[in-house]
Amino acid sequence: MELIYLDNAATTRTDERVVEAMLPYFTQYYGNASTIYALGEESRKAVTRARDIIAAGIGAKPEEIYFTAGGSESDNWALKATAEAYKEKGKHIITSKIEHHAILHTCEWLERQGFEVTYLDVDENGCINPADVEAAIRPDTILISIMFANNEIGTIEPIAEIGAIARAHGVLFHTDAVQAFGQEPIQVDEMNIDMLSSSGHKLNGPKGIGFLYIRKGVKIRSFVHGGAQERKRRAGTENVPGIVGFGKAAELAFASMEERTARERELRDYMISRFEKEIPYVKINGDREHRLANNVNACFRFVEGESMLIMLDMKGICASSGSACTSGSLDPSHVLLAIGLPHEIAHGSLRLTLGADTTKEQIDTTVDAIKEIVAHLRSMSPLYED
Amino acid sequence: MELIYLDNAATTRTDERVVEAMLPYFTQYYGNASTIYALGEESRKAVTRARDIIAAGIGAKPEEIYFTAGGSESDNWALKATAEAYKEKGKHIITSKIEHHAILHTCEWLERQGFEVTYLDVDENGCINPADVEAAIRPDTILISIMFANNEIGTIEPIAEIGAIARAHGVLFHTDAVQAFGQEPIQVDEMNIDMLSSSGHKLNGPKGIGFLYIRKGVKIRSFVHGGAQERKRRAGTENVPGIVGFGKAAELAFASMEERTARERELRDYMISRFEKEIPYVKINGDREHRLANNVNACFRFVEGESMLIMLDMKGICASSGSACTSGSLDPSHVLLAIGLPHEIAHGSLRLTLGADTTKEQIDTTVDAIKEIVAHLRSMSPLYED
Amino acid sequence: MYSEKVMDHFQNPRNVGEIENASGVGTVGNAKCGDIMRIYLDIDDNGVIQDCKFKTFGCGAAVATSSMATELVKGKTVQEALLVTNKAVMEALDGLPPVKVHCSLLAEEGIHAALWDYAEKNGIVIEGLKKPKNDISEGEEEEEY
Amino acid sequence: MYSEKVMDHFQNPRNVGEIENASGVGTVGNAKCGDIMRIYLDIDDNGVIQDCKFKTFGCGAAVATSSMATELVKGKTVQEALLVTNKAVMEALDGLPPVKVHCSLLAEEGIHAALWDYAEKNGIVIEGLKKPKNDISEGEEEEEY
Ligand SMILES: Cc1ncc(COP(=O)(O)O)c(C=O)c1O
Ligand SMILES: Cc1ncc(COP(=O)(O)O)c(C=O)c1O
Ligand code: FES
Ligand code: FES
Repeated sequence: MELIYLDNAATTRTDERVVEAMLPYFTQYYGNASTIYALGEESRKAVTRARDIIAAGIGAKPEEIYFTAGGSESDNWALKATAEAYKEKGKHIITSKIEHHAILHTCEWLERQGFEVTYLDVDENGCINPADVEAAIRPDTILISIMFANNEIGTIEPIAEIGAIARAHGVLFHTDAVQAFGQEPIQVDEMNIDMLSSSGHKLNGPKGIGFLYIRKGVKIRSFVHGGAQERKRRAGTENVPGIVGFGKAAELAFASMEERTARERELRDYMISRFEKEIPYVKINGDREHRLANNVNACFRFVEGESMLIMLDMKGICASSGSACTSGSLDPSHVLLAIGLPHEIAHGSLRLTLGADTTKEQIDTTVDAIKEIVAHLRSMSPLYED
Repeated sequence: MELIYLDNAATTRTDERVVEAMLPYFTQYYGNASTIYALGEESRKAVTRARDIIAAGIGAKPEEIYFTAGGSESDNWALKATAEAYKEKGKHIITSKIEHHAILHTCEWLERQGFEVTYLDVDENGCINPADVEAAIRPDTILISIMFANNEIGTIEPIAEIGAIARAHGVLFHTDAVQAFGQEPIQVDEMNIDMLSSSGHKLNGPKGIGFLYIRKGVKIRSFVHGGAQERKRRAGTENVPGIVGFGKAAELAFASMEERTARERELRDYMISRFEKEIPYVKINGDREHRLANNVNACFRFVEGESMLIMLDMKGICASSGSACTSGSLDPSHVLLAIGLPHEIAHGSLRLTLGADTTKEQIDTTVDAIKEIVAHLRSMSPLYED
Repeated sequence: MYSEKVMDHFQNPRNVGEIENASGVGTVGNAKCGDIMRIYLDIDDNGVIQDCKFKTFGCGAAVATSSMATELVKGKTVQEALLVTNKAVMEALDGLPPVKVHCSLLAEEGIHAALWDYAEKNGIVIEGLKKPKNDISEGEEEEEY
Repeated sequence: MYSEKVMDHFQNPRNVGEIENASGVGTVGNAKCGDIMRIYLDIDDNGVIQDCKFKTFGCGAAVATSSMATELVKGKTVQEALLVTNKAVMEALDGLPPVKVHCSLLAEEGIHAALWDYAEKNGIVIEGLKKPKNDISEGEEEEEY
């Protein structure tokens, strides 16, 4: 059975060329990048190369890129360190209701430390209104953190507008670009982004590596204290193979971005149109225009997400759901609730996220499977009466 | 020129068998371990396997092992989360002057947050006196953090005694075992260890992966907030290849420990004896008996560490130094100062840390090289008069 | 993550459907996870469960436990059916992952709710049967972290 | 991390040694990093530096900058030698890593200290020469993080 992998927003297959690039740094150039001898120099040069590639990709300076262990650490760092460094200025933070838990749970933690957080509403497509951001700014606001693109429903937020507002009010602006980096063009200067989070495994890079961009001039404190790595800002022996792999993945992603996302966009729209034409009681979630090229998110009424996922899995199709049953917690996706879906509809959501390798045949197979599964599950649903 | 790698305390070569074990999890079993489909199940099973191996190795339960991005994160987590969870009980922490910076800089950060830290002195061999630990305990002491073995001078601390004292006083006990895990037998129950830090790349595992052992019953808060990974305690998409590699490295390290360290011990003592016999004005640092099997640390008076390292490097020998010049900061090793060495002697230290592959021939070549280098540098030192 | 037995009952659920003019019908839900289960019982004059059917809107475990629970109560007396606890259902399914234990409670409560309905309709009291909760998630608490 | 020129001067340092009855000797150190440099100058009656030697206890950059600095001042007049700044030495070495800039200050200060000694011994004043610090690390500050 061919595997149809449509969960690229959860994680991606590491590209062979990325693995290839990493391999020498395990057994040949294994030196600690902070050492002085030639072996360590190899590691240091490789780290520099990766940093240069990544910085160039978002219009940043290399010394503004700090490697971390992934998107979650980057998000935690950006918020907690800003809170610490700027608490004298104020204790108010603005974010949205549809951020990733790495932002939301960090905000809740900050609230327990005495900070105040405004969680902005979104519209029914998951869009944040820049005017709402502006209205929420107070004299004691120290940070605005709005994600570049939502990981569940694919909505791309008006980052440049929000950045301009933040800049005009002298408030720092962080964006969680974990889903957008390598998938959407990003320019930190034009968009007035002061901090940006990214994670390697979302763009066919390795897991366990990420970065935080921090604009020069931003007062930044460490999150992981210890050794002098990353200009003394992020301690821990450099994960050289991970950094090299991330650099390679970024290089590949930037080079292929235009063509790849054009293809994905076409397949995405094809899938959506088949859903809407062929399955009753379907609702497409997320903005139809400002949307990640590879994201399809749909609710199939009267059925529950986990059951769909298991049946899809039996057909070799990997997908995900905002259903409560699939998350560690019991609550259904906070994103789907935030765009106004009632519990039981949110419960029947499917997220299908395409990759560079996804084919039209795979899309057809998947839609056919979903049609069948939805019909079967509806027949045993106490909510469905036809 | 054959490379002679004697910096295994800084990082190690990733074992081929470890790389082999990791490879399938990049391109074949690349699923997110938190997903429900069969591909994710492969990742989950692999993570479970690694957790089981590691837990068994220290006599812990698998659910007490939490994977992190490395030793620094584990240290930060243990200290900061304990401080947060127990601050109602008290705000006093006990540690030593020779801890790794991941502990010391975290303690300094905690001091800025209103905690009080006692930094215990060590004797001239770097040993902590358990009686000093006991004497430092106060009613508001919430944590004792003492490293298992020192990364610079190799001294192994009386962990079981300190653990017993901590337990008797109802104070939590954390140990930074980054240098000891896989190198010294560790039993968390017998030794009354409540938390323990480790890092994969120190035992021929990959970089960027570590774990924190947290005894069941310890009130623990998250350090990285976000998704529900690691029983909701450590957010971030699981670094499956890293975890698998760490598991494999631990398996190999435990299996070979006795034999390997016996060999290392012999070579270590041989090297030390040649230094003492053949080079004037040499001082061996660290405890001669309670000492990591693979650690040699010596000061060569009137010469400076970085110069030695560069000259060794030119001969293909990788070593490290506690010299100020090699650290990011300007201060010479706080460990060497803590054992009472004056600045200029600390400055001429060399650390040579052996590995499983180190041979007697390599040791001889290295000692010969050091003899020559020390003589040369002394001839140009303004401090040396013969 | 699920046992083979769970997967079997999920893929080939037994007793899916409705019973017209059932002796007792019970619907329970878990407001937190949003899942809903409806159990139909056909009970004869001797108090023996002749048939049992279900409809479930829920996760794999919810479907499988519905299926197994209906199998387990069929042919049993009302009193015996009370012994079909969520633990019994889980054991019969070779266990459930920890996060899925609450799903099996849904099955237990579903049976109880249907029995309660039957008792009410017939004006009888079933010894040991408490009024079932509509929402089995009550009382659950999330810990701080 | 070091340029080829630095490595060359480190491996084959020029002018290592001492000058007996030197016209001026200067010893400077950086108390923070612990490095020490001693410069010997042989200055003729016309104020031209005929010879210059050094001894250094320090890192690779300290050795290389000592070597280069002695090369640069040889044959120069006292006034010209004052223009041999740490920047000039670094440039001549094709640069130093940022953390190693302070090492080149050691060389500059070492020359100045030897010139100061020469001036004092001869009761003269060298225009533009300030009393050198014994410890060049004064005034450095670590930032908070
Ligand atoms: C004793 C000790 N603790 C902590 C660390 C930090 O580990 P890592 O660099 O893997 O984060 C190290 C090594 O660098 C160490 O030797
Ligand atoms: C938008 C967003 N932010 C943060 C994260 C966290 O990244 P990671 O799991 O790599 O730590 C993810 C993915 O899980 C994400 O999609
Ligand atoms: S019934 Fe809700 S998660 Fe299973
Ligand atoms: S002279 Fe001290 S570090 Fe170079």
